Amino acid sequence: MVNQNYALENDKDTLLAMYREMLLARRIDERMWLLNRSGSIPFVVSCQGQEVMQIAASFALNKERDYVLPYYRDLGVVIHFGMTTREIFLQAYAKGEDPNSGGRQMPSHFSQKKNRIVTGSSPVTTQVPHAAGFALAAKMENNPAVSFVTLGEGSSNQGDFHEGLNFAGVHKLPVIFMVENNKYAISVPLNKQVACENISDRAIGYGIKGIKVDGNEAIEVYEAVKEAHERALNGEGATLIEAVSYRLTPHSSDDDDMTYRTKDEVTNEKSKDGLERFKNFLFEKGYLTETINDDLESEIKKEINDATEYAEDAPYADVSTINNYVYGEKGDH
Amino acid sequence: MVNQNYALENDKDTLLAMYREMLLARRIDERMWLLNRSGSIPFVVSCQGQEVMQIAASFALNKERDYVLPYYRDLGVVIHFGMTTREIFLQAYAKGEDPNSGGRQMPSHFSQKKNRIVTGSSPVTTQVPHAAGFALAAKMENNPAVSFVTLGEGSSNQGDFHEGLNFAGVHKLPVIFMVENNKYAISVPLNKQVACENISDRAIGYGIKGIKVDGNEAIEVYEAVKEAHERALNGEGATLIEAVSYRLTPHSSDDDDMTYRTKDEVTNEKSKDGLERFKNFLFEKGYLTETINDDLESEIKKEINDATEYAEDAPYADVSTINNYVYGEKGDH
Amino acid sequence: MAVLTYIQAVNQALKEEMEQNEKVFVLGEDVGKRGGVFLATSGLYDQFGEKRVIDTPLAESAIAGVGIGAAMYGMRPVAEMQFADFIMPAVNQIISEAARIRYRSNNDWNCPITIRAPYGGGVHGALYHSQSIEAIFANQPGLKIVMPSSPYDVKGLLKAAIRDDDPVLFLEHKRAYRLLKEEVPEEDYTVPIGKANTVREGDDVTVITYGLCVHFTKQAAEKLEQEGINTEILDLRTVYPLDQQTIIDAASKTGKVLLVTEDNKEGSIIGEVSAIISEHCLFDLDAPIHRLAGPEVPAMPYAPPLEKEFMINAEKIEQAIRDLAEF
Amino acid sequence: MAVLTYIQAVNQALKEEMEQNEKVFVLGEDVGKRGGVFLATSGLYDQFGEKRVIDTPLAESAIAGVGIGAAMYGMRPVAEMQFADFIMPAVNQIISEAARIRYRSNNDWNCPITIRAPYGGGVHGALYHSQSIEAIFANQPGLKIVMPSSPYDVKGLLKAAIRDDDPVLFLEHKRAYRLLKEEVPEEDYTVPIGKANTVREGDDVTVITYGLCVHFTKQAAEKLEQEGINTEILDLRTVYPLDQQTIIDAASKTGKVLLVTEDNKEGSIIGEVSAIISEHCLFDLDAPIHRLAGPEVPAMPYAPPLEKEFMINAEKIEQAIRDLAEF
Ligand SMILES: Cc1ncc(C[n+]2csc(CCOP(=O)(O)OP(=O)(O)O)c2C)c(N)n1
Ligand SMILES: Cc1ncc(C[n+]2csc(CCOP(=O)(O)OP(=O)(O)O)c2C)c(N)n1
Ligand SMILES: [Mg+2]
Ligand SMILES: [Mg+2]
Repeated sequence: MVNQNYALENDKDTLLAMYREMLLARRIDERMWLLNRSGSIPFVVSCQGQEVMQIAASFALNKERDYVLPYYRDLGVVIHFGMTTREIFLQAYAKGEDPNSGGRQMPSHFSQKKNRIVTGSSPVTTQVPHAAGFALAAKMENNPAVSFVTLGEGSSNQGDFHEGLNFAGVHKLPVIFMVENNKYAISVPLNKQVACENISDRAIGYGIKGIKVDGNEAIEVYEAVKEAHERALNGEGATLIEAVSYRLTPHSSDDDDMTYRTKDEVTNEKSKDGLERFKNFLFEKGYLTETINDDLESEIKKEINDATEYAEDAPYADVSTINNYVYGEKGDH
Repeated sequence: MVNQNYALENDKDTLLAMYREMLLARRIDERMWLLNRSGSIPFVVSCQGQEVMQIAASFALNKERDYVLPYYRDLGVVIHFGMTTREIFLQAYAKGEDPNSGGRQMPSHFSQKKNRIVTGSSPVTTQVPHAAGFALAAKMENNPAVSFVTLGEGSSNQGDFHEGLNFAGVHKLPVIFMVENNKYAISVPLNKQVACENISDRAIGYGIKGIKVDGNEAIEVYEAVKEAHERALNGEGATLIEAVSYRLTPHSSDDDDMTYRTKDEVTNEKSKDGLERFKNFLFEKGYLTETINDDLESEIKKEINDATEYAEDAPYADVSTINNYVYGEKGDH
Repeated sequence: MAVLTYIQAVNQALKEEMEQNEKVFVLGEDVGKRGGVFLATSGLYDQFGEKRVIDTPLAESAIAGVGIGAAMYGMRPVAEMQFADFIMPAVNQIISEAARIRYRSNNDWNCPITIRAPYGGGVHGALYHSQSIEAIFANQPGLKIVMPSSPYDVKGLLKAAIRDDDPVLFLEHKRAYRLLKEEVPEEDYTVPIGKANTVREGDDVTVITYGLCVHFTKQAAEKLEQEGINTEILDLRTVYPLDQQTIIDAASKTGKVLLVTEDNKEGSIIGEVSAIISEHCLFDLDAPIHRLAGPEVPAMPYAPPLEKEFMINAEKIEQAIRDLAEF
Repeated sequence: MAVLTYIQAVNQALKEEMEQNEKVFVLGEDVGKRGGVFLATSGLYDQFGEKRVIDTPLAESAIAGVGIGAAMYGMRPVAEMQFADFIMPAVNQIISEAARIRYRSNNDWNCPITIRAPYGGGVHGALYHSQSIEAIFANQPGLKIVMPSSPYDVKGLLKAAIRDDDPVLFLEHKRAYRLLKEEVPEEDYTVPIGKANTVREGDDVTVITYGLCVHFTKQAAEKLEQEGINTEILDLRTVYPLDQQTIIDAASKTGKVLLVTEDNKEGSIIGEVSAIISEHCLFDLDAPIHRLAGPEVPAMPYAPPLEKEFMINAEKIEQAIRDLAEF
């Protein structure tokens, strides 16, 4: 629940900026599904249910300095770090101009060096040691940057999670690990993935700080990340944050979640949707009104329409480019 | 410290049997170093400083049923589970008759199916998921067997540790993981391996029981393993035990430990040697006398002399056998 | 006989082996209620229960490693890697452990595990859901690698793999899952591991290949027959260790050899096939040994035109056979 | 010029690169105070401190993965795998990540990491301290694999690897560490990655090999010269991707080709060398392409007679060259 002492709570502009990004992420995601179901794009993997924690966390970072290593659901993180709506649709359509991979990778394999969004792959959890590596490098160079890496709770059972967090613990690295616990790894429910009560308790085994937050509560997430960020910059080392919410969509456009969970369960979880909750909170605070909200919605709709059109019309990379960039031009010296 | 209520404490026969095995392990190990330094065998990796925890733990297991997955220092475990002194020297000399590998593996890569000593390799920690696999199979077959696996504290930082313990936690498997914390991974001291206070605290992240014991205190180790064994058989799942002692020798016969630790440190730790402590305890209890001890020593010496001689004279496997046993004779059906 | 797809043949083989031998069980990600993301294990959870159809945590090294432990105990685990691309975290368990257990224990222990994994491209899978991974493992004595090309072979080879006393990597082409259908006997049968299969006789050009490329080669051969070019097709079936004698015979027969793989060329298993031929029947050759393979890039891109450019297809094979025939 | 051993050349290259570029740092198990179990990093801890000579926890996937992260950031990490055999837990990081970062990001990111690992047998290392592991990685575009055969090459190639903008797997033969000595220039120089090296001219038989086998081949060639058999020796130096043109030229020159590796034969990288030759210069050959390699067993045993049986040596090579010369 929102703690009345949080400073952010009274910062109307920031709260509205957060809301805008959350809403944008949700609306982009919804459009992706429409495009997928109508046959325009072959694949979608969603952020729905996790936008709130993603945006809230991102706002607690320094977007001019920090490095982010997002996983495939982190549309919110990359929006905040500067990827444009057009660029997001370009990657969904796999067009040559896509800054993430030039259409080489599947959608949601984010990358954009100029915004310090680090390229990711499909095998889960490999980004966790990378994040430790960025933090190690920043520390070696006295660069006051933090690395922020996310993963699903299912992915926290990979060996790379253990090895990456332990390395960060031993070397007291400025890195924030955020587990987005949406209670499923595809069809496997939480209790078949782990037997522990809290993923965040794993922090103790690495000698780092661990904290669990309600991922549907923007301000709670923001404060946890903010504190972790300060600790990182103060040389106090890494933090493991577990943010709990729920995956509101099927795993991806290839999945049928009704084979392993019930409609009732999903409906019930939908009623806790953090985006709705945040919106209501803004209404209660008087920061958001129907008019502001409607304007926002139509502005976003326009932005998405434009981006969709642009991406749809953009060309694929030429087939002759298939052999490019296996190695750099400069070989050895 | 020894708790006065432990039943084992008054079981003279068992205590003396434990002592005999500990002493045998120590004396075999010492002989190995002599043979190495005189050029008779190319390699030794020691159990010295860890015999007490190994033997004490093994006594708490069921040696007719349980499966053990020892690591390279676990001479004590394999002695208890039935490997003879001759067989131990046969593997040190890499002779054809060696039951562990027929001279194929380096010394201390233990294996003997008839005694349920599971074959191990050099890459550390791979045995941890195997132990979970044995426990899973035993559970599936309603076989009241427990699997017992050991590893060094350095090895507890491998991904396989995390994945194996998590699997055992989720499936509530009858397995005991014992970390033999001897404070070094070759030259790397504990504080450069982990930042946590206790390796045993990692148990919480897997929803299993964790316990830390003084590895130089035989009865403390015995009781912890005994309890873990009961829990396993009762369907209460896995236990992680951290047993702390010290590596009294260099890492192996190829190592020079004076490049990274001091003589003083080693001398100081030697004064806490669990074997000496256990011996004194038996003297105090009146179970051991100088006469009994001397008899034991000379009996063991004879056994070791015989084994050394036997192994030295035994033939190597014929070179023509190099191609044997890559695959089984029966292929597909 | 019922007509089964390639994936149905996988499913049927698993079901029958589990019925016949209660030591057989499956483990992997989403293999339970979900029946696997490709439905390979569909229905097994309901029939055999969660004790024999085990949804594992998301951790491939444990899937392999726990399976290896159970196999050493005496069970017959069938481990699923959700995509072959995700077998990489399990390489240590497969190479250092499964492949070496019998040899290192001097035949005392063995490890009868089957590891299934869907490989291959042409499914909009991009870099990490399209790879051919066989070459990574095709240098490890102790391991067998099977790559079936048809529903009939799938059923017979998967049964043989499960009954094999040594570890078998069983690679299924995911594009073949629903593309390939044929009549598959209801009764129990196995197809021998370690033997290549002549799927077509011909005396102009020999094509040696495996997996989905066998299908494309058959299409090409049928077309070329109308031009009077007769193609011999050898399906390797087991790509490691290779069936050397059958390869040598097939190459010698026509003297013109085309090797085809969907993998990128350098270091792929058809290099070994080529080496075997030039070691044993160089002087029977009437043309250089030609290799048709993917480009030398890490894996195939997602964008449809680029994916198509990467993939082998019947047209590319047809052209290569024609070139050789005319050599 | 000072005479350096192979391992001293490793050490000198590291030291000089660290002096010249403060982005260069090393990480691995026991690389700090201990200076590495083979003393490759001896003295570096004292000279550069624990921030640039990092003792890591015992976790190879993290050693590679943390290094990859730092490399993407812009550093020049040199990661040590204590033995090549223990690179297996890091395969996912090396293949799925390091090798694909440039391609998958369309040239936006790159990954200039060097991963050093001692490989090879003949040191009483048994199954897990003796392996040749290059074949596992020699099918991954984006990656380079360098295997030097002499102290001079070690220094020049390791410097080139560290300065390379892409990931390089740098495999050092551990038996060569103290066995091989030669004069090595004090000054800065590099040896180009991607180019094979003709280490001996001859016109009777061409031997193509790499690593420690180059040394054995030179010994064999010297002996055979007295019998009037002249051996051309090509040292591959970079085993992936291969220097095709130099291989083709060397094979064509004598028409009789012997390929040598310490690895077991099937699936080893000399299979690819053979395939390149029979693709491009089959009709220049006067004899079948012969391969000399280890037996098809998982890795070499510990017992001395069996280890010796496995290992390549000058006598085995000499005999194989003579057989080819007389063909
Ligand atoms: C190493 C690896 N194994 C398997 C997969 C296939 N896979 C993709 S997502 C996923 C589930 C991930 O679950 P979780 O980490 O909880 O993230 P979520 O999708 O729930 O956000 C799986 C098994 C993969 N991508 N990588
Ligand atoms: C995967 C792997 N990496 C590296 C090694 C080399 N190595 C052998 S023992 C050892 C240290 C092990 O330390 P610890 O686990 O604490 O066991 P201890 O030797 O102290 O009993 C290392 C690094 C190995 N055997 N396996
Ligand atoms: Mg999840
Ligand atoms: Mg230790």
